Amino acid sequence: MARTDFGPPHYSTLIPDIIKENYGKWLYHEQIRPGVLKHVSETGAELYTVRVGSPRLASIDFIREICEIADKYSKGHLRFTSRHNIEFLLDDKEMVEPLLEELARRGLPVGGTGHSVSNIVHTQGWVHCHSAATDASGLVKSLMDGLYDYFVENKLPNMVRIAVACCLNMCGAVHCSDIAIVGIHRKPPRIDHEKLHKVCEIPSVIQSCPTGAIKPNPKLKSVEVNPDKCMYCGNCYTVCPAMPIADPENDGVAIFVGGKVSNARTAPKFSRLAIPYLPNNPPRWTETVEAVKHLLEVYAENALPGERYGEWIERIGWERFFKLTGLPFTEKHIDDFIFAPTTFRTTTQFNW
Amino acid sequence: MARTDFGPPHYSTLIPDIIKENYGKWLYHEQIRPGVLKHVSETGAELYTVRVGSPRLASIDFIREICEIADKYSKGHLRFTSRHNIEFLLDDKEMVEPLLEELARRGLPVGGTGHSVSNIVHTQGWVHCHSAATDASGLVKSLMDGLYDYFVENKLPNMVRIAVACCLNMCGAVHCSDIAIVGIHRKPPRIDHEKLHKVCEIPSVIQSCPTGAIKPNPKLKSVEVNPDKCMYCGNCYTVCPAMPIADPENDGVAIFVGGKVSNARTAPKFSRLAIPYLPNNPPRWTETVEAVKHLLEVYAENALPGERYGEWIERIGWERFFKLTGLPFTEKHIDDFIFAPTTFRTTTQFNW
Amino acid sequence: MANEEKKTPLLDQLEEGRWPSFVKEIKKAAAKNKKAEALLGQLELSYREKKVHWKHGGIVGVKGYGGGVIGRYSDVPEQFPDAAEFHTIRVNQPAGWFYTTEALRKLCDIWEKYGSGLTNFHGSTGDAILLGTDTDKLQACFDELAEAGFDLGGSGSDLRTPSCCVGPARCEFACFDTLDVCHEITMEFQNELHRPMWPYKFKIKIAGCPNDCVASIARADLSVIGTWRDEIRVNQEEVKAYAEAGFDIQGMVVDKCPKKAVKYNAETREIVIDNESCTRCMHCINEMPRALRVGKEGGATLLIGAKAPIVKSAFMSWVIIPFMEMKPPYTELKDFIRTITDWWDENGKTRERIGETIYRLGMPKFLRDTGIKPVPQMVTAPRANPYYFWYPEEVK
Amino acid sequence: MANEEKKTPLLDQLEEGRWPSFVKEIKKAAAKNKKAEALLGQLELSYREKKVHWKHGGIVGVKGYGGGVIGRYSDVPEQFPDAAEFHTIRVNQPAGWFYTTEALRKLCDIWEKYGSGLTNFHGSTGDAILLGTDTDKLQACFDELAEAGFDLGGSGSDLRTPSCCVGPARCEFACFDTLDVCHEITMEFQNELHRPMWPYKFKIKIAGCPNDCVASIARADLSVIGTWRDEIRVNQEEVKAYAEAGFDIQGMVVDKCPKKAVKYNAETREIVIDNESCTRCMHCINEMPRALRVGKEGGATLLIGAKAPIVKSAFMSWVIIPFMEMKPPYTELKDFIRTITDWWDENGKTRERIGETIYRLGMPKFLRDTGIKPVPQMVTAPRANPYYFWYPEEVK
Repeated sequence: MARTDFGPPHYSTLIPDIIKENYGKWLYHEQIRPGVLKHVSETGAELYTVRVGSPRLASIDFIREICEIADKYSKGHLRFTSRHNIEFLLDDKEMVEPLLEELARRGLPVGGTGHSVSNIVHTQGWVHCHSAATDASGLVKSLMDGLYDYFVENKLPNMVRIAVACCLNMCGAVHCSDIAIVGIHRKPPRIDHEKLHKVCEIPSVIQSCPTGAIKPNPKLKSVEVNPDKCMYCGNCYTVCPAMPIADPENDGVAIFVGGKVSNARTAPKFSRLAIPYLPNNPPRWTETVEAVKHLLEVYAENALPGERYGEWIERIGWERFFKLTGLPFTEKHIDDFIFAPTTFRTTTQFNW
Repeated sequence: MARTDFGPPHYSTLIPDIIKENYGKWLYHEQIRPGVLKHVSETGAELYTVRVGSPRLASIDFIREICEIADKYSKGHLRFTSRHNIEFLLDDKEMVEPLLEELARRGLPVGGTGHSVSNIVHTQGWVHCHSAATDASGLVKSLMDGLYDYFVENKLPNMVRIAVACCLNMCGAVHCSDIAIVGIHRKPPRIDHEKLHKVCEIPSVIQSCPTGAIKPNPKLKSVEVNPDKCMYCGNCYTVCPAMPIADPENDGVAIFVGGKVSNARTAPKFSRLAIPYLPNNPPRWTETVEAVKHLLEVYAENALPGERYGEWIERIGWERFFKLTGLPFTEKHIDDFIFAPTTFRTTTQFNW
Repeated sequence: MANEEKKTPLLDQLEEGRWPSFVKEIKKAAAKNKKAEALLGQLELSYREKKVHWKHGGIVGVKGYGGGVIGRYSDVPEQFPDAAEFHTIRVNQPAGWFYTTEALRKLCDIWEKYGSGLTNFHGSTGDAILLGTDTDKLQACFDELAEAGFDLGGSGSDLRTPSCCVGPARCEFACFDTLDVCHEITMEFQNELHRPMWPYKFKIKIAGCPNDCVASIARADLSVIGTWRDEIRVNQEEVKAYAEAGFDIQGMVVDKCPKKAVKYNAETREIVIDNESCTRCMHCINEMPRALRVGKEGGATLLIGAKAPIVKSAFMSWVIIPFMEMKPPYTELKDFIRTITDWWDENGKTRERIGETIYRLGMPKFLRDTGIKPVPQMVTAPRANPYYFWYPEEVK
Repeated sequence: MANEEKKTPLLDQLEEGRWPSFVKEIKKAAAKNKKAEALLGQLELSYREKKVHWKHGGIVGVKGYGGGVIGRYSDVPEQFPDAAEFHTIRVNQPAGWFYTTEALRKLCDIWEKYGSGLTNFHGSTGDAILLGTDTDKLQACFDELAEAGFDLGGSGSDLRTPSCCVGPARCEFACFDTLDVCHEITMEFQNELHRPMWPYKFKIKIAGCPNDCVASIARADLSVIGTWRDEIRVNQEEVKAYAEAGFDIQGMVVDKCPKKAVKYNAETREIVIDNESCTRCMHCINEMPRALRVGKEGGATLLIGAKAPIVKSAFMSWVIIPFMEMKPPYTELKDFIRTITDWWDENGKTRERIGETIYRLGMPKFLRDTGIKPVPQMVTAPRANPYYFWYPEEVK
């Protein structure tokens, strides 16, 4: 019998000495330049962190490459961030510049700290998921190429967190991001009546529908979908493979804005619909990249220093957000789901 | 055939001359003293309004009495406010003092303007409603006796609007009042199975339940109420007299606070649960009167000048409201109805 | 025993205290009228038993109308035979609740003849309420009311009697003529007011400015609330006067402006308003009515859907038309009311308020069906979920 | 034809640009590994057809575990036989995602032997993801991972791999030891992590301060977020230093404090904090980390119920325990996790997250059943409706 339930390696065996010695003793930090942080301890020790953008989908060659760098500059230690960046942890200030030079030589971007666009959190997409309405890796690569300067520089009013989810399951915190890009379907699932009763439990299929659009079809030992109620979430496909919903002609992405998870200053916020649909346009998703760049530029131009995306919109109001961005406001922007009434404007206070 | 559909008398035949002459020309107003307003027109005309509290449930003798006063002081004109106050409209400043003296002689209170408690908006209660869980007139009379000084003086941070509803139907704008007192039931309706199928439509009865607690009882040609789901709203009784819910032992009132309808400064707000239950204690509802006085006193002591009740609570937070008032916070205060999640605190920002 | 019944020891305690006593009022009426006397007795019984003694209303009314009268029956008629029937007549109040003593006395005289002598000035919806008469007196009473110029208000599943604030009759904040709109709408929809034919009640309340002194946003299926499209009018001389009088302009006005749209220069004692950021909340105008006035280009914001907590919990009405001009004969408003009530009539379930119907079927469908243009002013924020609908013509 | 298939004109375009290219990564792996090569081909097909080519996962795994491996099958195996099976192994990451190069190289060596050579560092939940292997290689791969000290993470209806922010390892804001809590909780609940037995997944995310750098409030069924009960520590010398350096303390800190709890005296260049009004939002500390520090009396606020939009729309987690001390061995936290998951296990429906179960049955019932004390910190406001429940023992 194999060993089980022994858990991950203990972190104490993996952290560098400078962290062991100053664990819990950090006094303050500052950003030396975009991508480079300095943390100072009560003991006077100084830790230099160099943050590097990663493709996340990495070959073992890539991992071995960053190991090589870590051996050379950070005594064989490194860590990853919750946004999939790589961090080299240096106890020697003198090694920072050489490391930056080496990273530049190797084409690895340094940034993602301070008022920047950090790496995009994303899901598996066409690379490894069965329910994807769009690819994630290609979309993220195209976006980060387009937003590269925002990663390596600090030229935004505050940090901007972008996330991509390849379908409405929204693995990850996509729904509370400054800018969230979500793969969507736009037509009801097709039903393989022959196969359905063999591979799916009909009561589970019916229960899986958030809008009550699925009812049994006893004649066919299958189900029917009411197209007037179906919102294409694909939850039925997740529980029943005989209801495929992917559709090359109509799938695409939607863009939500203004969310955040931090409790800093204002409470965490959900991202809210800005653009209901852009076409899936691989390999470069040009429309989506342009739309996100535009959303960033309008924010950069109009927000006050320190304002997160959603804080800016809250101050100026959504009516002005749509005016400034030039995006059309449509009936699709108005909620009609469970909590819809709590988004309706029950006051005469608004801007023209 | 009788004349029909001719509508109410035209207001132009009922307004006093000074209003006719200055209609739409008013420039500004000020409160001369509590209960007395002065409106100044572009034409230079000055209109003096004297506001008087009314029992609302009035005999024709009372109406004739105020007509007598109006003939003497305001040229046979008067009006009522949306909060059931009587207003005498004077075009002669010299008549104000004599009118006030006459009102004092007759025991009619002058007030309800500015930072006061105005008259209480209420429903019919035991006087004239079939679904009342408490009386309204007696409760209001007891309250206004207790709050009299707040009506005739301006000693609050801002206006306070109080409303009474004798059951959950909440006729009137009770749910958006600074202080709302609502008659509640606390046990499920009793079912008169003999009578039910004769006087009620069973599908309507089932549909009337907001929580899905009623199901058919085909054997008895009647219905059953699931006590674990029933929230005692009495909506079923409203559609079916065979399901009486009034219960002398358990009925009583709940108190909600912090609502408003005005868009001034902050958006309109719902009133929110402060005290889940106080007993029905006629004729003087002592516990309720004391509770409302206490709620007013804590507000008067702690709110900043100009803050409405709900604005004050919003500034300090509900956690401090419960601390300052000493009211217990119970599970009943936490919403479990449709929009409940939108009231949950999805942030770490709060006070201890 | 008859003597015993007349005793009202509990209610008598409500004759005490400084606030005018409704018990005194009932007693005044009871001294002259057997129905009022019976009411007094039954109310005392309710106080003793802590229990209501009225039954569900039956259908009573006057010829040609389906509403306006609420049937009310005692559940202890053997004890109080004179209260066995105790119907309410709703009299449509004049716009703004203005009366002459002549008009009021006419009402009193009629009610003395046909009813208990007890009234509510006014009921929650706005009608003058005549409390307590018998079925066989309803028609004659109405006939005399009609002769005196008073029509009935609404009840049941109909248009409820519209009501409005005092408006331009006595308020400098009025952004349009609330009394005229109220009267004109009432006249236009007499049929809908008097003959219940909708899924449920429909209330219209008309307020001249965002202070909303008729609480329309809390309870009207259609709230008509005054606003303006141009700029707040500033009288700098009066600003100086406030400053000289010691009023704290910075603290009470500038610091409290929710949009930080007011700037005050303490040296020049002048105010500047950023009208583009202003959301017309009235705060500064309320605080300094002599110096600040609503804009010249007045009209109304229309909001839809308010209701009390029964059944799906309370809604406040929400913006449906950010700005509508309010000029006689108010054709746009009248057409709008027809559009939305037609939609509701077609889509609403029994006992479903229009706000609930829209909630059930969704604002997008409502807007699409009625042709009302979606605008960001309708919401405080767009949806946070991706569950929106695509129509066949929008996809391949 | 074989040559044709290898061509990837669409993906090739993603080798361009300044951001590191995942296509280059796949190609590097494909040069040495047939599974990676097959993936490249299938992905190009997806790009050409704009359509995913994976099927629903079947149940695959390693001995003794119910989770940790995601089965993945190509729907075009005849075209890409080497991608016919392409399972994922989730490797439980070390707390805080710290690695030595030695540990990472071990992972690489194992994956070179058993898998495609492709990885995710890391997956959304936090695990290190090994992408693409065959069913028959799973056990041997796991055995070698185990030998190297790496266990599997969670998948399916189990406890998902807990994760945490960098915490005291490198952050002065950490109010407790997030790494230790993460590791200890992971060890305590190994059974729940490896053997799915709950209604649905359950995520725990641990953040050292309200900045919540692991997005726990957006996606964790249980969010453990650092906070403090005492006062913000102020270093007035450093405040002066900020002032001297030209930092706009009034504008960037005082004016932006959401509770107006910071006062700055521009003359003495000192800051005073009203800690009673402060809601510990981190704003001032974030802006002036050299001058302001979180309190000494650290611990955590526990929040419950976050989830993505499927099915009833997204929830953020909400306060369930305003303050809990975080001291080893974290018995209170472990007991609390057992209490809430036991309740959920008993009351939840299949595929229902704990937040949804609480929504369906009500917070009051949840609190009553679990014995958790209701406190105002759980809500932003009490209920606005009167629909609350009375228990038999509370009424007569």
